[in-house]
Amino acid sequence: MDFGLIAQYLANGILLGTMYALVAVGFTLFFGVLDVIKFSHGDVLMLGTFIGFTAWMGLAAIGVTNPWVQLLGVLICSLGGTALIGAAIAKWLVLPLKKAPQLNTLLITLMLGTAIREAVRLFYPNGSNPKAFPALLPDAAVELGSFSLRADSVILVLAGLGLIGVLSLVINRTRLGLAIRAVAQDEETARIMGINYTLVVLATFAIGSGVAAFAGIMNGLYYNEINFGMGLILGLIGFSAAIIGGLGNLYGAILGGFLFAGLQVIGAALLPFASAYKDVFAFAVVIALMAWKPTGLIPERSSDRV
Amino acid sequence: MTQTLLEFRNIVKRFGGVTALDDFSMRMGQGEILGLIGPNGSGKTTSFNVLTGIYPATAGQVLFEGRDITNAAARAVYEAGIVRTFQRSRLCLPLSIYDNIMIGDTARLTGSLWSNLISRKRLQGQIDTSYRLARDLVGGFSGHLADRMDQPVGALPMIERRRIEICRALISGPRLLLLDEPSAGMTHDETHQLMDDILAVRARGEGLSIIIVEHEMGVIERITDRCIVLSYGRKIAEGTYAEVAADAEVQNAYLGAD
Amino acid sequence: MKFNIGTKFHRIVLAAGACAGLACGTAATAKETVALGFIGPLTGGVSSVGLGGRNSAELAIRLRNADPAAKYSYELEALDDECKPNVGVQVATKLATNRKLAGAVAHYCSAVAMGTVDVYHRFGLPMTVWGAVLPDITYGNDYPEITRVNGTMINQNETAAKFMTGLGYKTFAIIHDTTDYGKGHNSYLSKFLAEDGATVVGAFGVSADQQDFTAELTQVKALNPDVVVYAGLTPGGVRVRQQMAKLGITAVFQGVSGIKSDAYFEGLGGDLAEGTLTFLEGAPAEKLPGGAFFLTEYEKAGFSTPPEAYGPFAFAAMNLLIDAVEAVGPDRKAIVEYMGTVKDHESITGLITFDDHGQNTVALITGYVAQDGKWVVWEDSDYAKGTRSLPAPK
Amino acid sequence: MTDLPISSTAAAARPWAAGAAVIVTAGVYAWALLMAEETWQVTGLLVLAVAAVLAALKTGFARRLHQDWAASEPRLNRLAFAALIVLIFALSDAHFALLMVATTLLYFTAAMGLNIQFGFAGMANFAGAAFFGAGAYTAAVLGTVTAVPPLLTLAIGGAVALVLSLPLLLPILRTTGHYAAVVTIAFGVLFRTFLEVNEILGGPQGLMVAPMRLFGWDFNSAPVIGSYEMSFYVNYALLAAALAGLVFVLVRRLERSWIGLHMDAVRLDETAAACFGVPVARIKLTAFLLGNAILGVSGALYGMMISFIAPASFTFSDSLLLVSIVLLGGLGSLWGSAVAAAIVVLLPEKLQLLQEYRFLLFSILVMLVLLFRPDGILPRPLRTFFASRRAGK
Repeated sequence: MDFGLIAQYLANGILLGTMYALVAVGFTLFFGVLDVIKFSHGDVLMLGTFIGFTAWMGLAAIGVTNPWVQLLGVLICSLGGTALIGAAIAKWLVLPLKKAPQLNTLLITLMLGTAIREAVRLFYPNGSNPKAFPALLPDAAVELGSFSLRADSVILVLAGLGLIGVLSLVINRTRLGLAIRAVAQDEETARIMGINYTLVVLATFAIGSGVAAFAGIMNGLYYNEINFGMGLILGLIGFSAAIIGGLGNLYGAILGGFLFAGLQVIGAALLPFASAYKDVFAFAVVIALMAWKPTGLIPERSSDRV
Repeated sequence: MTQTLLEFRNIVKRFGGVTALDDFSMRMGQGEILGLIGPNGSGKTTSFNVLTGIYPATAGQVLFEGRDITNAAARAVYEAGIVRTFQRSRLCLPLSIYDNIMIGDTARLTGSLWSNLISRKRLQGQIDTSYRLARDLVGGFSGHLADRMDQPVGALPMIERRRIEICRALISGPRLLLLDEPSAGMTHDETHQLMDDILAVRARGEGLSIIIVEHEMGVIERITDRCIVLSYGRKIAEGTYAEVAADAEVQNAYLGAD
Repeated sequence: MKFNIGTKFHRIVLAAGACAGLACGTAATAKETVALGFIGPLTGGVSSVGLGGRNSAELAIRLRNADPAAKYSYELEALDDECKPNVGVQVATKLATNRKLAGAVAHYCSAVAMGTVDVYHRFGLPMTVWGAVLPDITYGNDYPEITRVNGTMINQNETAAKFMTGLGYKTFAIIHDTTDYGKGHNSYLSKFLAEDGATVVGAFGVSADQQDFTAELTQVKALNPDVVVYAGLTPGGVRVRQQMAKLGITAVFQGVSGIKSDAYFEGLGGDLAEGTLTFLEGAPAEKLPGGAFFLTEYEKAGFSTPPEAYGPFAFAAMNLLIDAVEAVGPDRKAIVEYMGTVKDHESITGLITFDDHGQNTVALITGYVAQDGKWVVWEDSDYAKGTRSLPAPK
Repeated sequence: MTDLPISSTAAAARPWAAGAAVIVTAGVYAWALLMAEETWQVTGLLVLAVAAVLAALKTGFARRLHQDWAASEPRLNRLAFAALIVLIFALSDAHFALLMVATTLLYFTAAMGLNIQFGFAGMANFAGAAFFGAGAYTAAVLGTVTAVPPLLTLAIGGAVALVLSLPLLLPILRTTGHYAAVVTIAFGVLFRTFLEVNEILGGPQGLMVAPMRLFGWDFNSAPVIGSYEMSFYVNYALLAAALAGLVFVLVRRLERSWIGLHMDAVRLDETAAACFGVPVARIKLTAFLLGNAILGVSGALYGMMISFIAPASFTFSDSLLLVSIVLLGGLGSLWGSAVAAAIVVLLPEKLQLLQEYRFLLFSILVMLVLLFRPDGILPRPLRTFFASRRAGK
C-alpha cells in the first residue's frame, strides 16, 4: 500500500476520532456527576445540528453572507440552544428519576431520543429527507500523490481538539470544574461543602450537550449533509467509546473515541475479507476489550466502599 | 490464651501508594471477643476486607484454624465459618426479613436447577425448616420482629436492620463473627440493647468468637476480652481495654488524630 | 355502523364497550363504500418514500371520489410496515383479513414484500406492489393475487449496464448498502456489466445508515475507476457523492432508482449533484399524458411531503385497482381475475401489461441525469446534446 | 396470630372475588379492543381503560386487589389462563386479532426470559432481539430438514441461543452495569450486521420459515369444529399460550427458590452476597443462559408463526422494545410484563390510525409512565416462597 493511501486513512481516522471523542466526552461527564447514561445524547446532537442549520438559513435570509460570521452565528445558536436543552432534560427527565433504578433513566432517555428523532422527522420542514449543510470553511486542498488534505478537515480537527483541551482546562482548573469533580467524587460530601448540587448537574449536562452540538456542527461542516437519523449511530458509537475508555474519565473517552475510529478504518481498509464486515469486526473487538479490561482502558476508581 | 482460631502474619495491604495495613500480625483464641480500635483510616475495616476476601493482601498470611486462607475467595471464607456485618448496612432493602436472613444460609440452602424448579419436595422441606430456624433466631433478638418475617426490611428502623444483619450472619452457625461498627447510626440506648443481644448470642452459641470494630469505647470496654489498637495500619498496642486505654502511644494516636 | 365481522353478539358487546355515551350512527351515503389498503414505510429511515407513496395513493382515491361517474365511493386504509418483515406480516394480515377490503397497494421494501406475499395469497387479497423491486416478489411464486406495476431490478440494471458501457465507460466501483435492495442491485449490475464487457474493479458493502464512507472511498480512489456506483437510497447516495468530492474523486457518479428523488438535490445542494446518472422504471410523469395532471393535482392537494420517485407508481397502482373495482365490483376473486387480464392499461407511468406472474412487462426504463438541480431525462439533457459533458472514460 | 396480617376482612371472606372480576373484565375488554375497528371505538376503549385505571388507583381498589391477588394467587393465575383460552376461542375466526394475541404472548414469554436477567439477577441484556432472532433463524434452517420434529425445533432454538451466549460469558461475568450493557449492545449490532452481510442465512432478504407441526397436525391449516372453521392462528395462539404458561410457572418457581433468592442478593449487593457464600458467577451464568434460552424458544415459535424472517426484524430497537416491556411492567414483575407486552404490542397497532405519528406518541407515553410510575405498571410484589403460606395457613 502506498504512502498516500496510508496518510489518507490516518487523516480520516483522526477526523472521525475527534468527532467520536467529542460525543463520548458527554457520556462520561454525565456519568461522572450522576452515574447515569443519557442515551438521548446522539439525538440531542442531531437536534443541535438542526438548530445550527436553521440559524444558518435565518442568517442567509437576512443577508449575512460572510461565511465566518455565519459560522459564528451557527455555533452560538447551536451550542447555546443545545446546552439549554441538555439542562432541561437533566432537570425534568433525569433528576426526577434519581432514586429510581438506573435502567429507568436509560430507557427514558432512549425514548426521549426516539421522540426527538420522530419530532424532527415529522415537524421540521421536509425533515424526513437529508439536508445540505453549507460548507462554511475554506475548501482549499493539498494534494500529495493520492493523498488529499483539505483545509476544512484540518480546521475541524484542530477546533475539535482545541475544544477538548478547553474542556479539560475547565474541568481541572476552574471553580466549576472543581465543583463537578467534587460531585462526581461524592455527592453527599459535595453538598456538605456547600456546593449547589442541582446547579452543578445542570451545568454539566449543558456543557456535555453543547460539546455534542459542536460535534454535530463539525459533522455537518465535514459531510455537508445532515439528517434526522445521524444521532443514532453517533450516539451508539460515542457510548461504546466512552465505555471502552472507562466511564467517568475524560481521557478515557478521548482514547475510546480514537480507538473506535481506528477500528473502523482498519476494519474497512486492512481486513482481508469484505469491508461490509467492518462493523462486525469493530464490535467484536469491543466485546473482546471488555473481557480483557472490564472497567475500560482507564478504569474509574472503585467507588464500592465496604 | 486458648487454642488459636485466627492468625494474621505480617499482613500488608497497599492501595496504590497508600499503605492501609503495615506488617500487621495478631492472634485470637477460640471463644474470644476481640476489639479492633483505632482512629479513622487506621485500617480496621481494611483488615476485615482482607480477611473476608474482598481485597487481596499485598503480602503476609492469614491462618484460620490452622489453615491458610490468605486471599481465599469471599465464598470460601464464608464456607470456612467466617461471617461479617458491614459498616454501612448492606441488607437487601426491598426483600423481606426472612429473605435477607436466608441469604446468610447459602451453605445449606443450595440445590440444582432441578430440585429448585421441577421437583420441589426437598425445597419445600428446606423452606419449612429454615423458616422455623430464622424465626427462632430473630425471636431471640426481638419478639415482634419474628411476627413480621414477611415484611420488607426497608421499612424497619436502624436498630432492627442491624439485628437482622446480625441474624443473617449467625444463621449459618459460624465460627467467627466480624462486627463492623455495630453502633453506627444508633442512639446510646439502642447501642446498649444491641450489646446485650450480642452477649446473649455468645452466651447461647457454642464456641462463637467475635471481632468487633467500634468507635464507641463504652461498648469495647463492656464486651471485649482483649483489644488491638491500630494506627496508620500498624498495631500500636494490644491488651485488655484498661491496659490499652492507659497506653501513652494509644492516647497520642487518638489525640493526634482528633 | 360497520364491523368487519358482523355477528349480532359482536355488535352488541362492542357497542356497549366502546360506544358508551356517544351517538352511534352514520348517515347513509348514496354510493356503496369500498375500502382499499395501502402499506408502506411511514416511519423510520425511508419514510419519505413511504409517505410520498401514501399521499399518491390517497390522491388517486380522492380524485376518483370527486368523479361523479364512479360507481363506488372509496376509502383508504393506510398502514405502516416500518420496513420490517415481521411488522409487514402483521399489517398485511390486518388488511387481508379485513373483509370489507377489496384490494391493496403495498410495499416499498423488498424484504417486507417477500414476507407478506404468502399472507395475501392465503387470504386471497389482490395486492399490487408499488415500489419493491426484488424479482422474486413476482417471479418467486405463482400467486395470482400478486401483481407489480413497477419494474424489477433486473430490467433496471440491464438497461443501466448497456447505457453506461455505451458511453464508453469500462471500469466501475460499486458501493452498495447491505440491505436486499443494495445487494440485489450490486449483483445484477455486476452481472450485466460483465456481459457488456466492463470490469467491476471493486464492490464495497456498507450499512444503510452509515455516515462516513471515507474508508471505502479511499480504496475506490486508489482503484481509479471510470464510474462510482452507489446502490442504495438517497441518504446514502448524498453522503457518498459528498465524500467523493472531499477526497477529490472525479469519476462519474451513478445511482440506482433509490436516489431519484428531489431530496437528492436538497441533500447535496449546489453543483455536486450535477452530472449524476440514475435509472428508473417507466417514463417520467411529466412526459405522459396523465403525468403532468398528477403533478399538478399532487401540488393542489397540499401534501406536506413530495411524491418522490415511486409516488407515480403508487398512484398508478391505486388507479389500476380502482379501475378493477369499477369494472368487476368489490369482489376479491373477480379483481384477481381482472388483474390477470390487464393488458395495455393506460397509466401515468406508461402502459401496464401483466405477464403470467403478474409482473408489468412494459420494461420501459428511463435514464436520468442531474442537471441544474433537477432530474432531466437523458435524451433531453444538455449532456446528450453535447453542450455539457460528463468526465471522460480513462 | 398468623404469619401474615391479612388486612381486609372483606378480602378474607372471599379473597379471590375482586381478582376474578378483574380477570373477566380484562378478558372482555381485550376482546372488545381487539375487535374494534373504527377510530371512535378504539379511542373510546382506550379512554375507558385509562379512566378505569385512574379510578382503581384513586379509590384504593388497586391496593386491595394487590393484596387479594397475593392471597389467592394460584387460583387466580389458573383463572387468568382459562380466561386467555376462552378469549382465543372467542376470537376464533378473527385472524388478525389472534395474530396479535399470539404475538403478545410470545413477547411476554421473551420478556419473562429478560426478566430473569434484568429483574432478578440485575444483569443488563440489550441483545434480547438477537437471541430471539437466533431462535427464529434456527426454526428457519431446521424447517428445511424434514427429519427434525418442529416441537424439538423449539428446544433447539433455545439451545442455539444458549450456545451463542457462551462466547459472551467471559465479558459478561467480568463486567457490571453499563460496561455489561455495552457488551450486549455490541453483540446485538454484530448479530444483525453479520446476518445482513453473510449470504448463507438468506442475507438481508431473509428466509422462509416452515410452519409448526404437532403430531401430524399442520399449524397453517384451519382447525374445524363441526362445520365451523376457525383461523389457523388459533393453533399458534394456543401453543403460544401453552408456552407462556409453562415459562410463567418455571420463572415463578425460579423466583421462589434459593436460586431466585440468590439472584436477588446478587442484584442488590454483589459484594455482600459474595460474603455470604452466594456463588455470584454461577448465579449470573444461570440467569444469562436461562434467560437467553427462553428468548430463543419464544423466537423460534414466533418465526414459525410469522413464517418469514429477515435481519431487519431483530435490530437494536427491537431489543429495546423487549427491554421496555420489562421496565414498563416493573422489574421482576411477571404480571407486569404481561400487561406491558399487551400495551407494547397492541398500542402501536391500535394507534395505526395515527400512522406516522404513532411512534412519537408511543415514546412520549413510555416516558410519562416512567416519570410517574418509576417502579412500573405492576411493581414486583414481595417474594413468597409458597403461596400457601400467604393464604394464612
